[in-house]
Amino acid sequence: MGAADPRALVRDRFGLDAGGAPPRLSVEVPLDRWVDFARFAKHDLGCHYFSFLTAVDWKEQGLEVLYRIENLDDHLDITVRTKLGPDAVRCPSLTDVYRGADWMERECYDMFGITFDGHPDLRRILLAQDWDGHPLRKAYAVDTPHAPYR
Amino acid sequence: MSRNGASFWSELAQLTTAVGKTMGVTLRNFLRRPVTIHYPDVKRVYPERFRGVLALTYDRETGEENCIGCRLCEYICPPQVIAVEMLKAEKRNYAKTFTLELYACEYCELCVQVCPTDAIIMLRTVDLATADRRELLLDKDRLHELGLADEPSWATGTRLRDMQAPPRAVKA
Amino acid sequence: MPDLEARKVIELGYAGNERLVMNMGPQHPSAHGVFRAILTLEGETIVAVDAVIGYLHRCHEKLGETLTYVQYPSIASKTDYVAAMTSELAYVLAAEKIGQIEVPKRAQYLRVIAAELQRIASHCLWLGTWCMDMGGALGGGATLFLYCFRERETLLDLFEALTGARLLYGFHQVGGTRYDLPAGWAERCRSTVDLIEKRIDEYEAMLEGNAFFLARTRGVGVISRELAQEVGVSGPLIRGSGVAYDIRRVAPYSSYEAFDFKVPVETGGDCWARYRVRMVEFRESIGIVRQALEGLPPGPISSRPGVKSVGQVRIGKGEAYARVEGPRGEVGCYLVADGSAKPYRMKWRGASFSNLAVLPHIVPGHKVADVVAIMGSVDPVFGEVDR
Amino acid sequence: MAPAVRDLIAAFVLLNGVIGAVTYVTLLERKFTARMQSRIGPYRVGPHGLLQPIADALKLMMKEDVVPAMSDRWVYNLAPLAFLLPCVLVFGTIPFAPGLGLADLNIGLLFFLAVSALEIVGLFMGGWGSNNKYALLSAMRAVNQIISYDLPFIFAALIPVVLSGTLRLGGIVEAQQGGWYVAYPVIGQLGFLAYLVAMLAAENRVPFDILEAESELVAGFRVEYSGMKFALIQLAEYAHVIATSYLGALLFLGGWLGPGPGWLGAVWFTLKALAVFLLVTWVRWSFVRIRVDQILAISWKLLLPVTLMLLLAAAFVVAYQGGGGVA
Amino acid sequence: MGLRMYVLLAAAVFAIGLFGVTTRRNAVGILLGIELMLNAVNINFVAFARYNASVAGMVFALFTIAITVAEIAVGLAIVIAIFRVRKTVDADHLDLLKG
Amino acid sequence: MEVKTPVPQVPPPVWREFKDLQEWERYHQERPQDDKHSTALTEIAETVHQFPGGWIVTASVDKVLNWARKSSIWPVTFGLACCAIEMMATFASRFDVERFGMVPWASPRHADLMIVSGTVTIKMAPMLRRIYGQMADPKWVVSMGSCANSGGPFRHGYHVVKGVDRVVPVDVYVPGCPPTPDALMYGLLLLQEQVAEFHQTGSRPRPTPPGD
Amino acid sequence: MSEYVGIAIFAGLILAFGVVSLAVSALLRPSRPDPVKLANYECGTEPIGEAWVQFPVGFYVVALIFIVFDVLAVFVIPWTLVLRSVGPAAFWAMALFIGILGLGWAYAYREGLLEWR
Amino acid sequence: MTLEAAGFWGLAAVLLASSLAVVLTRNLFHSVLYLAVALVATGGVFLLLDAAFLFGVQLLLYAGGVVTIVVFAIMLTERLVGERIRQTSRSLVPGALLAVAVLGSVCVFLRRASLPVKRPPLAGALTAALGEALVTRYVMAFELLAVLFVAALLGALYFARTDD
Ligand code: SF4
Ligand code: SF4
Ligand code: SF4
Repeated sequence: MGAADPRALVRDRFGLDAGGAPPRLSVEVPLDRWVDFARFAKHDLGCHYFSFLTAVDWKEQGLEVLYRIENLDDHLDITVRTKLGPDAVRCPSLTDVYRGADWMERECYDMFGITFDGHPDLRRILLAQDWDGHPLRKAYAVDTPHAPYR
Repeated sequence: MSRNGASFWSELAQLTTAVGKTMGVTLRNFLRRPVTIHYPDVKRVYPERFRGVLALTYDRETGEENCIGCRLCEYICPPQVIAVEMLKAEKRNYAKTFTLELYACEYCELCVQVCPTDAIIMLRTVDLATADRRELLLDKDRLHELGLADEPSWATGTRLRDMQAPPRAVKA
Repeated sequence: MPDLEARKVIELGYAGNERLVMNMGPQHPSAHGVFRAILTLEGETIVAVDAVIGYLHRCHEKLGETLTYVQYPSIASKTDYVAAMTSELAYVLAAEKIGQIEVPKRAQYLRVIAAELQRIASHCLWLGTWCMDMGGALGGGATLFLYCFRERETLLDLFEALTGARLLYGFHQVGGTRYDLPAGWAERCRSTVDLIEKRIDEYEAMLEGNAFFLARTRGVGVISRELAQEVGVSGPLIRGSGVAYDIRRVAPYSSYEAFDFKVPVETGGDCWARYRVRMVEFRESIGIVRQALEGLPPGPISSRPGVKSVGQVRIGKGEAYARVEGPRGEVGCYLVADGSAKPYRMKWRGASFSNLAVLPHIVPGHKVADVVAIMGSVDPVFGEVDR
Repeated sequence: MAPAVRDLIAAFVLLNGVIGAVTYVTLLERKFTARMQSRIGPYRVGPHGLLQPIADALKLMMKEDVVPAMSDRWVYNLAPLAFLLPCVLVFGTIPFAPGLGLADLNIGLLFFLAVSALEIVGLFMGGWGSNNKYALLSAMRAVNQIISYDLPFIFAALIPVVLSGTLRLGGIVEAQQGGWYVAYPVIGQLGFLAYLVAMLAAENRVPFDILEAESELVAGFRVEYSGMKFALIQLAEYAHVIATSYLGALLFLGGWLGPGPGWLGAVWFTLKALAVFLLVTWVRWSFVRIRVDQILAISWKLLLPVTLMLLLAAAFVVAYQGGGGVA
Repeated sequence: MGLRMYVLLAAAVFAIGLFGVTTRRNAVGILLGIELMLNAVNINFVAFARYNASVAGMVFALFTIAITVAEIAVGLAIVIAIFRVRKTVDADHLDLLKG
Repeated sequence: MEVKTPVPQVPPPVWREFKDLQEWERYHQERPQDDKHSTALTEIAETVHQFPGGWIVTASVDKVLNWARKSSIWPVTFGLACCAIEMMATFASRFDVERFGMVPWASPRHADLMIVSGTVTIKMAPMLRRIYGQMADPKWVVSMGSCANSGGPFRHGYHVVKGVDRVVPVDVYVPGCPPTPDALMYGLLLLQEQVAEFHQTGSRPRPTPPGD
Repeated sequence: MSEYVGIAIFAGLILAFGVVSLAVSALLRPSRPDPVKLANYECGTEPIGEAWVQFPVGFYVVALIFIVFDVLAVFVIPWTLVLRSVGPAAFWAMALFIGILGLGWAYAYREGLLEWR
Repeated sequence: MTLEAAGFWGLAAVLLASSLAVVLTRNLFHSVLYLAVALVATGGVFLLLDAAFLFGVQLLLYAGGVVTIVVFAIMLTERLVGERIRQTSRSLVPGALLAVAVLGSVCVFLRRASLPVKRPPLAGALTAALGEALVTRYVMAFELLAVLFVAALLGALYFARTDD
């Protein structure tokens, strides 16, 4: 597979400008095309490899979710990101496209409280199920005490 | 176990040789000398750079404490186990108090690395197990005492920084 | 158990017998630390598995945001504590990428030596624990385990001589390495890897032709090429599934391009394939160590010498993702820097996390005894899974 | 009732001998394997660790005895005894030297095999009584395995019987005057081999230790047992292994036969049994465990037909030549 | 200690087994009762054979013991088969003929 | 060189400024009485002790029993984090704690000693406590490494228990990160000494965990 | 018969040993049960579900085959003793017996019943 | 009291008690364990009857084999917990009556019949004699038994097949 110029393809399909140099691209997509883009990247760009998914808490500007996928045969990796907007915590789930998104999204939910719509089994993965808060939010202090051991 | 005869026998033969080989290996190791160190009788020789318990040093000539209470080590320590209070004096400063919570130290040697006066060092021992957790809280006296009692390891701040700095010859 | 309630797992469509829910871990001899698998059994066959992780969640990512670039590497080593060198390296590389910091050649070579020795040590541990899982603590597995540990000790001695610590080193720092080789180290290292090369032959003799071993690993825990990619497994797992993906090759860092080594690939995708891949990697790593010792250039080991840099490093603004081929696969560090002395956001892409995520997909349909074989062949380190 | 008194004394001596032997054989095994694994093994408890087994036993006595609340109390508590009895009882029929033994029964070998079979009941009780998944699963597996290997074991053990024409263990030894059965061409060696394999399996030793299967089932059917009950189970297990080693030495290695005066017989016998035991230990510590289905496959598809064939072959030779012994 | 006592013992065991067979509700339990009865029969066989010093009796006893085992095995197999179809081993509900 | 040798106070008086050490102290004082003997044996010992010369008997019996306890301390194989690797190394050939009669067992029912090797997280703490609870008495705990001692490098983290002594009573603390096998063995020998003097040290802190 | 007296005494002694050692240990050991300790061990978690559940039929199949061959063993034992006195006839009788059972074995093999499930 | 008498009464007591326990225990698993005891005791009775070989057979075949398959069968069919393992019994009274009637009639018969009290001496070793009888006089029956067993095996396997 593989497109000769993934950037051009991205521009054609999505009208987005991909940043970075060809082996390493970075695209910011709007939230409603989040899954579409993943599908496109998987089928048309051959990015079958799901590297990771995470989020960044930009305080007032809200959360930014990003994932990184790779085409192992053609050495192309794309970092896709989207802004959820201030105080928004909903994001479509990628689990239909990538099976690896399962645990990653659970972790993201656990750490940032982002609800992934369409995830089959969205519950905390690292922390206990009854944990309060989402630790990687900037508002969460590192030494927030937690009962009963503090 | 396969159904057809030929491969059955070949598999059997393979199994037999494998059994032989495996037992041969264990036999060979049986004949080797054990690598065990008879611990309390014989102690393992720690290497020069061993990172052990922390200690404070004295100046070799003057017999004065080396620590000037600059608190650099306090700032760099990742788990924040060091707490220093500076005592301002005329010629030089001293550490008024110096506590080190050894029970939380991660032995990263960063404090040694930053110490400008080579005051804090590591020892070539870690035999400090105790039943009383308070004993693992080291204050200045204890740190000094440890420094006198045990052999220091190679690293000091100066040495570490020198090692990281480019050799003079190349620089020139 | 709240963990159980919302359970929705990949299940085989079995019908008939009643099911037994069995718990493996967190304190379980073959849990490789603190892993808990809730197995649903039908007789001895597993029909569903629910993996519970997080028992070792040590808040690495949050701590990473509160510690400076100087402080963190020594804690970075505690993510993948079996291969501390690699995770340190990933963090340091990410920081260097953002700050565009040059690393002297010698430091790069030292990093390579450290990383490869670490890979050997880590694989030793893997082989030992895996065999222990499969052979029982009261059997041949334990013997092999002890042999592997014996050999690993020689490597740890090397590390100890180099950095002063046996397991968690804090060897890397932004701009280079913290320690240079002590006198005579190179010779010692050479003889050690020679010895290990010989001992690997012994292990292979113990395992390779052994029909028991073959029967327990062949065709067990097959990860297909597609599954491997989608879940994002890496390292020996993906190479065992027929994808020649090795970051040292694909995106060389730390002058890996200067070394000559093979990337072993097996197509079976089963435990045996992963075993083979790792066994070849043992030897390749030894080769790389030899090459690096041979070509070790003189010069400084850090590009940021002096007292000031020791205290604090500022790398400016930006973000970067640096990845390293650890013994378990792609260890990545995603760093967002905001110009202060601490990262704004740090994300560990733990190889073990992604590798372990494949477990619920491959375990169902196997026997209980296979779970430990599969677990062992995945070789997760829970510091890295839970971070 | 003089003979009864003699029996009592003999039984008492034998029991103590067995217990002593077991404790020290565990030490031997530990030392042996330690050496194999480049270690030292027990060393500091008493000179060279000689007091280690005693310390272990004493300590186990002082351990609390946990009876899980959910368990089936009586079954759980009686299981160690039910397991101990057959495992030690088999010693009753072994003659250690001519006339030196509790009872050289007419049906000696059959007695040995039959009593060994009772071991299963103890296993069941332990596994079931604990009400623990690991224990139950392990007990079921173990029983499955034991019954699968009982047959090859029986048939392999019967080969010397065919050759000697008697079930009396003493008689089997005497029939080996001409030559140990392990030296019997082809049949002897293969039979001994099959015996060893079946023994490994019947004793649940690695590579056939799915019973214990630590990495899966933590500690097998004795997961829940602590303290003295655990000690009794361990004792029983080792006792059975030793008894089987003795039997192997007796059936194939000529029992007490050996050079030197008659009283050396028991020593020879013990040495041979130890050799068998160490051989088994050596195997145990060299292999990885195999899976339950593979274990059963080996028994049913390989070992059973092979031992039956060997038995028939031996019978053929005996029936047509009427001869025993070598040549 | 004559033959009578042995026969009496066997009869007692037989009666107990019979009691079990009639009262047990569980099919496996019934088989246990049958097992006891057969056991009693075996005692009788052996006892009679012994008091008549007849090897034939012993051979017969051996045969019955063996056949008993087969019977139990088949019986249990049938119970299991029924269980797999009907999901119960309660003897009251085991009228297979009604399907 | 001549230096004025300090005379340190152990423990240093400043320990009162540290909250977790105060807590430790509190646990330490709330220790229950000797929990190692059966009541029957204690009574017998009391009676024997009454007789003239009886103390010789009790003392020597005590000695023997303690010797047995100390010579056969079986740890449960329970690894938590990085320290577990060093614990495994301690069990392995080069250091071989079996020399002291320590055999690692998988089931806590058979074990006497739990080596808490690594970080205890809040999610893990109830499990740990349960495993400790399921060990048969008498039992001991060695806290290995900074993390188990106090949370170590991660003690500021939100998910880390600041010292395993908040969860289970600890007998010996081994410092290090990770402690080298030698250090751990030093700790184990220390434990053996403690066990050997059981009557004096038999009681240990037993924190009541804040909910389970 | 009288040899078995010794065996019986031995059995009694073994049981006595077991009981006595348990009794002694009851004297020596502490006993401080609590609900956690008395709960079943399950790797440190609370037990999920029941341990006593149904098992697959594979176990039974193995037992079944075992029992048939166990009977064979029972018949083989007296047979081994008479090979010399009876001669070839004995051999062939048993060979036939084993052969017939072997047919059953072969059938089970063919049908894959010897595979563990 | 002679040795035999002591043995007999002891064994009879064990046998009867355990048999009763087999039919009366509510827990099926316990029933099986009692059955094992009963079977071993039966073996002991064989021993008293000088049939040492049959004693061995009894242990090997019953205690080792039958108990195993019964336990397996229970495991297969029962949840062994809670209600279902608790066996309720039906028709207790008729059952007891029937049993007593059978026992009574045997007693009546025994009073009438004249049974030997002395044992004739056994000629030669029993086991060998058995073996000889098996392969000579009863060889036909012996071979038929093999056929029967194969048939039983196949039948049982048919019933207990894994695939349904
Ligand atoms: S070694 Fe590291 S953790 Fe320990 S006191 Fe020094 S800087 Fe702090
Ligand atoms: S030890 Fe060194 S760094 Fe720390 S306060 Fe003293 S002089 Fe400063
Ligand atoms: S003390 Fe150090 S080595 Fe031990 S678990 Fe904690 S971080 Fe890891």
